[in-house]
Parts: sequence; structure tokens; C-alpha cells
Amino acid sequence: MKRFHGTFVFALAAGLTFGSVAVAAAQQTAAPAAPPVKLGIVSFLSGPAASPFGVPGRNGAEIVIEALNSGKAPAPYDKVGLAGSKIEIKWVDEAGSTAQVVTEFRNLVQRDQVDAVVGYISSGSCLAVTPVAEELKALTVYFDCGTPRIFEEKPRKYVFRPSSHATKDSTGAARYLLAKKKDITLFSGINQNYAWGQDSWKDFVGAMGVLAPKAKVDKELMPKLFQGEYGAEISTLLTSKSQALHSSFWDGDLESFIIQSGARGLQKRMPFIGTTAESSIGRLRDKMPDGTIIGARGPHGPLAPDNALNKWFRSIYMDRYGTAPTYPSYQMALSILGLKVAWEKAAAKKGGAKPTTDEVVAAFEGIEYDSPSGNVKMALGGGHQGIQATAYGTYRFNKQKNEPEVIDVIRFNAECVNPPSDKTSEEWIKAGMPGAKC
Amino acid sequence: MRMGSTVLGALAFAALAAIAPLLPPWLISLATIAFANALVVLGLIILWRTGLVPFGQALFYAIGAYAVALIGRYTPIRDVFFVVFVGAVAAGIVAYLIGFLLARYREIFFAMLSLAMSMILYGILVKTETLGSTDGFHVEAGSFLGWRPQGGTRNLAIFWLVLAYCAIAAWLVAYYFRSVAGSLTHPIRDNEIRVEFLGVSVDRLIHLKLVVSGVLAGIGGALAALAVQHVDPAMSYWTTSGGFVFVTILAGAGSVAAAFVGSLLFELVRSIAVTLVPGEWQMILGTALLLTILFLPEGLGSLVSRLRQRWRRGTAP
Amino acid sequence: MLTAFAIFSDGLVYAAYLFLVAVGLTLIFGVMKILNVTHGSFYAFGAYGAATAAGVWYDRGLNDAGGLLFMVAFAMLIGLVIGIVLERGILRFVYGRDEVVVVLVTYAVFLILEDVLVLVWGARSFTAYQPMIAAGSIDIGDLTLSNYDIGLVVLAGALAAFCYWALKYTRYGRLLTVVIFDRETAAAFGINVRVLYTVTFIIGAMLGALGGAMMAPKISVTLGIGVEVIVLAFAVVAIGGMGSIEGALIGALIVGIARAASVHLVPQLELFVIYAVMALVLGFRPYGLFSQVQPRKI
Amino acid sequence: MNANTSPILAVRDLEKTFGSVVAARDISVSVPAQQTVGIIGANGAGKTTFVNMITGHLAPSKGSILFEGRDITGLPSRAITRLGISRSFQVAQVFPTMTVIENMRIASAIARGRDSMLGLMSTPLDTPETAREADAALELFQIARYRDARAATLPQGVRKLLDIAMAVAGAPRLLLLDEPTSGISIEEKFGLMEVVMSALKTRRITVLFVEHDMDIVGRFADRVLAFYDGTVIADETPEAVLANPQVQTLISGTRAHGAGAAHA
Repeated sequence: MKRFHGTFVFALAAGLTFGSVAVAAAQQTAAPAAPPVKLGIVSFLSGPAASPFGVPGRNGAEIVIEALNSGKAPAPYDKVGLAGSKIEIKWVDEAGSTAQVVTEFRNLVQRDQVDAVVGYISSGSCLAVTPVAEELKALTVYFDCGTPRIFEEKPRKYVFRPSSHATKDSTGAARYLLAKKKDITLFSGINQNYAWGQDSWKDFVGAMGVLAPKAKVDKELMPKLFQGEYGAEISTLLTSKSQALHSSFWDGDLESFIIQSGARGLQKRMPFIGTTAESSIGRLRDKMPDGTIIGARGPHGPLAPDNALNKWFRSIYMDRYGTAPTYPSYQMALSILGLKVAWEKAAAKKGGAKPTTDEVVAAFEGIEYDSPSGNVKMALGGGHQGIQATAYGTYRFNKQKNEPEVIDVIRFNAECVNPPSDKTSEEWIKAGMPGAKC
Repeated sequence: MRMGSTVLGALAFAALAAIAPLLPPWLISLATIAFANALVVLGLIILWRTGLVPFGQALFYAIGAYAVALIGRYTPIRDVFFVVFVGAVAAGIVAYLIGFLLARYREIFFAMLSLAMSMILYGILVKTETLGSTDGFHVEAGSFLGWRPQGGTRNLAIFWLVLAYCAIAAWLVAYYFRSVAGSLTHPIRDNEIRVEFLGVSVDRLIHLKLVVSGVLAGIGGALAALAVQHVDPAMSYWTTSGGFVFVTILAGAGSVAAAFVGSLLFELVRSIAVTLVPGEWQMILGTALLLTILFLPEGLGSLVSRLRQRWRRGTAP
Repeated sequence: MLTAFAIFSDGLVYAAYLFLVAVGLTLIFGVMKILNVTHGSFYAFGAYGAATAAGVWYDRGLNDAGGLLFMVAFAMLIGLVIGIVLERGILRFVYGRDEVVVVLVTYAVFLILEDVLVLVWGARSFTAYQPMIAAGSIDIGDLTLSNYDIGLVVLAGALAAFCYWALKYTRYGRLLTVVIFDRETAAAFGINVRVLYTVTFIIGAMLGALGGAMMAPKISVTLGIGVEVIVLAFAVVAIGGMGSIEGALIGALIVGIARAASVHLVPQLELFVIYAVMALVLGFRPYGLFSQVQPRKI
Repeated sequence: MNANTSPILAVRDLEKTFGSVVAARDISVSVPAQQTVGIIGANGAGKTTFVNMITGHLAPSKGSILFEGRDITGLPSRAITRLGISRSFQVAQVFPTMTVIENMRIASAIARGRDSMLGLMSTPLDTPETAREADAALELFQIARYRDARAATLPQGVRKLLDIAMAVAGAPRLLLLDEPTSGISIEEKFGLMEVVMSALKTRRITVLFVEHDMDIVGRFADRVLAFYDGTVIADETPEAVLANPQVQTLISGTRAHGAGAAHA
């Protein structure tokens, strides 16, 4: 009996293994008449990043690609799929070690022979995948990861990121804060102790140093990622005379902190600047304190411009998922649309034939296009890194309508909050943000 | 018999190396990581046989990887043999140092304390913003005694490199398993006092095993860093260690070969689970682990020996 | 002075949290010698269950205090069910195997339960902040303290006192004490160890779920909360001495105060505090402060 | 004094205290090579403490122990074992999950490589020599027919013999046996001691053995140390000790006890 079970497990594992190898092999040989475009889409489908980023990202991809395949997206995106070819999706979970992420990327490109890969939320994943994408000459479009390092460390050829990087989140936050509170003298920050939190805080302090040299940093709190319990941090802040609190917290940590600090009246003492707070307003509703400064990592969600594309995207998203799309959904949508623009531009040059990767890459560089969150310009990193305007607003819960509102929205030009193409983010902020057009 | 398995192992590695250029590139990359990790598993088997399960072996893995990455970042040295050597030595030194504390512990306490050690390294790496904190940083491509392959050739070269290290390690570990030190496994689990009164210091022996397994994990990490071309602190997180323990259970501590076969099988199953059921692959892995422990306590490796026994019984009545 | 008070009060609150998540773990270890990785799942299921219960309760506009009770009851019911299923369905087949093997069994179950969580509740997060908000706050000098936090401290204290009393003065508790100290003797005395195991595991599971339910109003209930809790609870239990309730209490207090002090005084070190305390304590007391490990006699 | 006539074991003023409890005091004994010394005394008289100090399991609080003229006071047990002192245990210490021959082989193999970690790593376990040696040891101690039985399943007497055989594997010059016949029925005791003592004679090993049964002591010991209250109250030939009135009054109760039920 026992032996039977053991053998069964082994057979199951072996079967899975070889079965899928066979499937993969079959996929490589079978060639249908009108080949669809195969996209590998990578996003967190498990683990703590799934609910705030991974799943909204996946949802965004699902409905956009569905709309594109049926040709129902509004102009100028009303052509079926990519230049007439339907899009086929291969989903992959981003969770796992970096080695696994890289292995899965190779599998997508080499085993599953996808035409392009769209995805990646963690900056670590993007940094690790980039050299591999270059090596494999595989067209790769990042949709969320924030680190500016990807295109600042080296020029890239096959890698694109239409969503703008994280620098604008911090510079925009500083500009909005100063627009609202000119005479600020003391501020604090609470950020998660990992790359995103550290970079966000560094950039914010840098930008404040440029824009308001008199303002000083008081408390500099860096709790562990996913700590969940912030009693000591809140006490520390309660003893501070800071006039604002910067935070790049996201999702669980953000909501835990808001609830716990709300119960102890912290927001009455200093307004909270949440650079990603937009993704949590749907859940926190009236528990998100009025007066919180809301960011959405760009002009997404309630900060998105009121244009036709946005209306279309919001409505199909709400219809399908019952909630409003958050910024990862917008970032995914604009990344896929960017790919579509580049693909169709390349296809047009060939008279509608399927373009090669190199042709799409050439077409992608430096394009400018519209998305549900407004204009995207591939301006940095030799035309590989997009910049967008950004916006911040102030939160208010509208009790009459029983729904959240973001008011006092201020938009900042892309050129105001992003570095120019000849400087890295760090250099630009250090040098006093020269050439910012606001 | 003994010669037989050595020859068989050598043949297997040689055959793998020979057919590598014919295999699809994705399989090569997957096998590269699998075999690099198998070295860590081999080290775990050494400890596991003695009844020790470190939940912090990723500490040495990360040290090996970061050693390689740091050399690439701060020096012009690129030679893979040299950097892997440094990775192994660095991991060995750390294993030697913390061994003074760790070797006094057994069972759960050993597991817990080794976990704490790896988490301290994780904390340090996360704190080190110049090294990219949790994002990690790029590992420079290596050169092979002056030869600098690119693209697919490079991957093949790395695979051969990993195979070479694996072959050497497998041979040495197999030799070690046959030695007195390698045989002091059940004796230590059974009765440490008897071992002491036979004239052997159990603590020092465990210290030694820890260093050996640390060096193996360091080499594994160094090779993984070269293959992935990226390092990050998650390499030292406890879930990484958990993954290694997982493969060890799956493979079983029965033989050296089990480490390699088990690691490869694990990577394949995981990779397939991630694509077939992207949301539920952890469940599949967990179930596989559970079933292995319940029905195959000696791991997949024991299947082979069972079959062999059955075959022998069949042919020699 | 204010800082000292803040360190003390924050430390207590954090210690209460740690004790709540560690007590079930240490109980199970003490009696069954199982280092239960699944404890993280109990916590997570407790939190998710409590959040669901909160949704049901508050959507009907029922009163706040009852809501917390309902949340706790529902969470502990879930703990009860999972506890029974795991102990009867899986764990009893591995009793007697190596301690480490059993840890791995619980690790496997933990991996499975992580995905079960997604299947049941989906990959989205929940909040259940109503009790925390309803509890309000009090001002002490410049410091505002949440009454809910104070309640947590009281609950943790009461739970510790209850455990102490139950182990000392109830029949079941005394049986447990015998088993904790000497299993063979316990079996020789005719104590039905198997039944005791089942009951203990279920109680441990319910305590884990209780921890999750009590924390649910303070946090966003989201994927991955279980993982964080495991390592934290392990550290506390290792410091206090595995299997010791008073050890868990002291361990929680030490870690809680140390962490609060570091946040207030040297925030840079916060990331290491727990592991530093753990390494320090274990350096001097290899098996924790209240260990029950005795050297082998010859 | 030259090396040939110097005692193999010289103990001077040995004392062991645990807090305020004195477990052993004022013990001075000198044992010439190849003597067989019996140690008697009531429970708690300090016999096992004495054995534990010589074999390094306990560090003496005071005094010195010389083995073959070398000071071994306070050395760890493994170092003392490597120098040539072995011991057996009141509760036989074997490897229960392994077979008898596996137990014996590992003991023989350790003896070959135990001088350094490198030695342990480079000495193979299975060599024709260790196999031969192990089988010979089983023959010598007359337990060869249990060769492939798991040690956990062995009868008490066989387990004791295996324990002693393993202790002898490293070719010690001095062997301490801590109650070799405890837990053995009266009928078997003599047979077991015959096997052990004749085996040790062929290996020319000096023996100290702790024993409760005066008949056994009288039969096998050249000399007897009588312990009482942590110290040696008599050190004479077996006949003289038996006739010693102090021993009779202080230890006679032991005799009855020791001859009665074995205690584990």
C-alpha cells in the first residue's frame, strides 16, 4: 500500500514533468495559419504583493487584452489585437526567488517562444531580468517596478518601461506638500526598510532640501517590511512636532498604519503624505483621514485625467471586477497600449506583416501616445523609459454621497518631476533639480 | 560496486556535458540553477544524516553569491574559477566562525539558531543601500581563464562549469560518506556519549560538517550568482533555506545522486506548476512534500534502491 | 521621561501582541514537541475569519462590542476546525518521527494552507477596524494611547494568568504539566497521551486563531501575514525557552521592550533587535530562559 | 623511578564537590600496569564519581590524575580516550539503531582515524582490516552470533559485552568498567565476567571495575578499593578487604543489596 502511494507520487511528478515538456515541444512545432501574438505576462499571483499589485495588474491586462482582441477598444486602439493578430496570454507568477523569476523568464522566451514579455512588479525582478532580456534579445515591457536604476546604469535595447519610474513620486510629493504648506519647517518620514522605502525617502528628503532648504527632518522611521504593528513608531511620532509625515507604505502596511495611527489621533497633529495611498482608499473609506495627501504613483485612478480612454477603461474594469481600477491596473493598461502602438507602427512599415522583435524595438523607442492615465512619452533612457505627468490631491470622504473624493488636485508636468535624459535621478536631485519645467 | 557507482556518476556527468549543446537553452538554464542548488542540498544531506536540519543554510548560499557579486563590482577580476573559490572560502570562514556557537546545538535548537543567523545577514543586506538593498545588484559576467563567451555560449559554459563543480563535489562527498567522519551519522543521532568515549568530539565533528556544508552552499550560491547574474538579500531569507530543506526531503539523504536528481526534478515540477496553475503552485509543492514525508520517508532516492532490490530479487532467486 | 513612558507602554503593547501569537506555539511545543509552522496559518485564518465575521456583523449595523466577540468566536471556531482536521488527518500519522521531520510536515501544510486561503478569500485584503475605532483613545500627557491596545495588554495578561492557573489547578492542566515534564512517566501512569495531544493541538490552534482575531482590527488582513508571524513567534519562544508559558511571556516582554527602545532611541537597529536579543540570550542560555531540556545522564 | 616500574595510573588527593556537596575527597590511589582492581562501596559512596573523573566526564575540583606519568587532570573525555583510557557504562552505551557488527566496525574505524578531524575524514569506514578487527572482537567477546542483530533488540548481557568490546576497540591500556554486571541475573554474572576478564587478559589491559557483588570481586580482582562517603577506606587484597571490620560494618549492607536486585 505504502509502496503504491510512493510510486504514485513519483509517477505523478514524472508525468507532470514530461507531459509539459511534450506540450511545450508540440507548441513549438504546430504553426497555425494566422499566427497569434504570444505574450508572457508576469505578475504576483501569490504572496503579499498579489492583492495590491499583482491581481489589479492581471485584471488590467485581462480586460485590455480582451477588448483589444475583440476590437472594441476606443480609437486609436480599435484595431484587433496587435496589428490584426489576436493576443494569446501565458500567465506566470512572479513570486519566488530571483533565480526562479529569471528561470521563468527564460522559459517564457525560449521554451514557450512568446513574442514579448510584459510584467514585473518587484524592482529586484526587473533588475535581474534586464540583462537576460538583452542576452536573449527578447522584447520586454515592465509595467510597475519603480527603480530608476534599470536605464540609468546602462543603455538597454530590448527592455522598455512606459510607466515612469519612482523619482516623480517623491519629487511630486514634495512639490505638492510645499504648494499646500509653504512655511513648513519640520517633517518626518516612515518608510519600509527595503529598497523602495529607502529610495522613496531619500528622494523625498533630497527634493525637500532643494525646494525648501529651511525644512528639517525630524524622525526618520524605517520599520521592517510587513511589520504590521506600529505602536512604537506612532508614539515616536506623537512626541514629534513635525508638520507632515511622508510615507511610501503600500497596501497592508499602509492600511495597518493608518488604522493604528488614526486610533491614536496622529493625523490630527500632522498630515500624512501617502505616495501610494490611492490604492487603499477603496478599503479604508472614511477611516482614511480627511486631509491626507494622496498619490497614485502617477496620474492614475482618481488622479487620472478625465478623457475618453480613462472613462472607457474605468467602466469596463468596474463592470468586470466591481471595484475601481487602482494604479497597477492603469500601469498595466498603458504598458500594453504602448506595446500595441510600437507593434503596429512596425507592422505598418512592413505593410501589415508580423514585425520582428528588432523592428518593434526600433519602433518603440521614443514614441509618444495616449493612455487612460494621459500622455506617455518615451523620453528617458534613449527612448526606453516613459515619463508621465504626475498628480497629487487631498483626500476627503464625502459623507453625503458616501464615497471617497480626492480634491485640490495639482498636476505636475512630466518635465517638472522627472529628471532630464542626460542625468540620473540621484544626480538631478543633488544638483538642485535643474531644468525642471513646472 | 564502489568503483561502479563512481564510474557511473562520472559517466552521467560526462554524458550530460556532452549532450548539453543539443538540449533546449531553457532546459540548460533551469538545470544550471538546479545543479547549483543541488550543491547546497548535498551540504544539507551531510547535516541531515546526522539529524541536523539548518533552516538558515541560505546564509552561506548568500555569502557565496555576494562574494562573487562584490568582486565583480569592486575589482576588475572576472575569472570564474577564482571568484567561485573566493565565494567558497568566504562561506567556509563564516561557517567556521558561527560554528563555534552553532555546533553546541541539536535538533530544533540548531534549526532555529541557524535561522536567526541567516536572518541577521538578511537584515544587514537590506540595510546596505549602496548594494541596492532588497533590489540587489547585477553580477558581472565571468571569464573562463581569459575566455569570455557571450549569449548562449556563455550559458552553456556556465552549465559546464556547474557540472564540473558538481562532479568534483559529488566525488568528494561520496568519498566523505564512506569515511569514518561521514559514517558518524546514526552514531551521533543514537548516542553522543558513546561517540565521545570512543575518542571523538561530537561538537567538533558537527562543526566540521557545518563547515563542509557551508562551503558547498557557498559554491552553490557563487555559481547561482554567475548563472542568474543578479544577487539580492532574499537569497538569505529563511524561505530560501526552507526551499533547500524541501528539496533535501524530496531527494532523501540516501545517496549523492539523489541531491542532483531531486533538485532537477524539483525545479522542473515547480516551473511547470508555475505555468500550469500560476495561483496554486505552492499548494502543489506542499502536497508533494507532504506525500513524500508520509509515504516515502527516505525520499525519492529510496525509490531507486527499492526498485534495484526488487530487480535483484527477481533476477537472483 | 515621556520617552521612557512611551518605551514602556509601546513595549507592553508589542509584548502583548507577541505573547498572543506565541502562547499557542509554545503550548504545542511543550506538550507535543512539535515546532508548528502551521501556527502562522492559524493566525492568518483567525484574522481572515475575524475580518469576514466583522463584515457580516457590521454590515447589519450591530453594536461594536458584540462585534469583537463575534469575530473572536468565529475565528476560534475556524481554529477548532483546522486544528481537528490537521491533528486527526495528518499529524497523528507522524507522531514518533524525528522532530525535524514533523516540522517539515507542518511546513508543507503551511504551504498548502497559504493557497487555501487564496482559494477561500481570494487574493485581496480585508479590514476589520471597527472595534479599534470604537474603543477610542485616552491622552496621557502628550501621548495618545489606544484603548484597544490597552485591552490587548489586559487580554494578554489575563491569558497568561489563566494559563498559569489552568496548568496548576485544573485536572487537564496538571495532566499537561506531567506530560510536559516527563512523557514516559505520564504514559506509565496511564494518562491517555493521544487524547491529550489532540486536545492540546486544538487549543493551540484556537489560540493562534485568537491572536489573528485580536490583531485583525489593527491591521490590514492580507496575504503573507502568516509568514511574518511565524518567525516572530519562533524567536519569542526560543528566547523564553521552548514549551514554557512563562518563558513566552518573559520572551515577549524582553523583545517588546527592546524593540520599543530601539525605535525610540536607535531606529537604525530596529531591524536586528529581535535576532540580536535571540542570539544574545541563546549565547548564554543555549535553550532559552525557561528551558526544560536536561542533560543526558550516563 | 623509571618508566617500567612507574604506575599506569596515579591519583593524588582527588576531590569533587558539587556546590556544598562533597562527592569525592582525599582519594589517592596508584595502580601498576596489568593489575585488576575491584571497586566496592554503597550507592553514593563516590565510585562512579571516581570513574567519571578519571575518564574525563567530570573535572576534579582538586587533585591530580597521572596516566602513564602524564597529567590528564581535567582533560575532556575524548582526549583521555585517545591517550589510552577507555570505559564501559553502568547502562550500556551502544548505538541502538545499528547492528552489532556496525557498532563494532564504527568503533574500530574511529580508533584508526580519531587523532584528527582530517584523520576521520580520510579514513574509510569499510576496509578489510576494520572488518577483520570487528569480527575478531565479536569472537573474542563471544557475541558473534548476534552479529547482525540490531543493538536495541539485544539481551542485557550481550549489550553489556558489546559496550565493553567497543571500549576495547581503541586498544586502551587502561579500562574502567562501571558495574559491568548490573542488570544481569545472578546466574549469568560469572559467565559474563569470565568472558570479559579473559578477553582483557589476552589484550593485556589494566582494569578497574566497579562491582557490588563481593563474590565476583573476590574471584576476579587482584586488589580492592573500598569506597565510603566519597573516599577510599580500604585498599587491600580481596581477602583482606573482606576481613576488614570497617568494611564489614560500613559496606555489608551493600553486599546484601548488591546481591539482591540489580539497579539500573
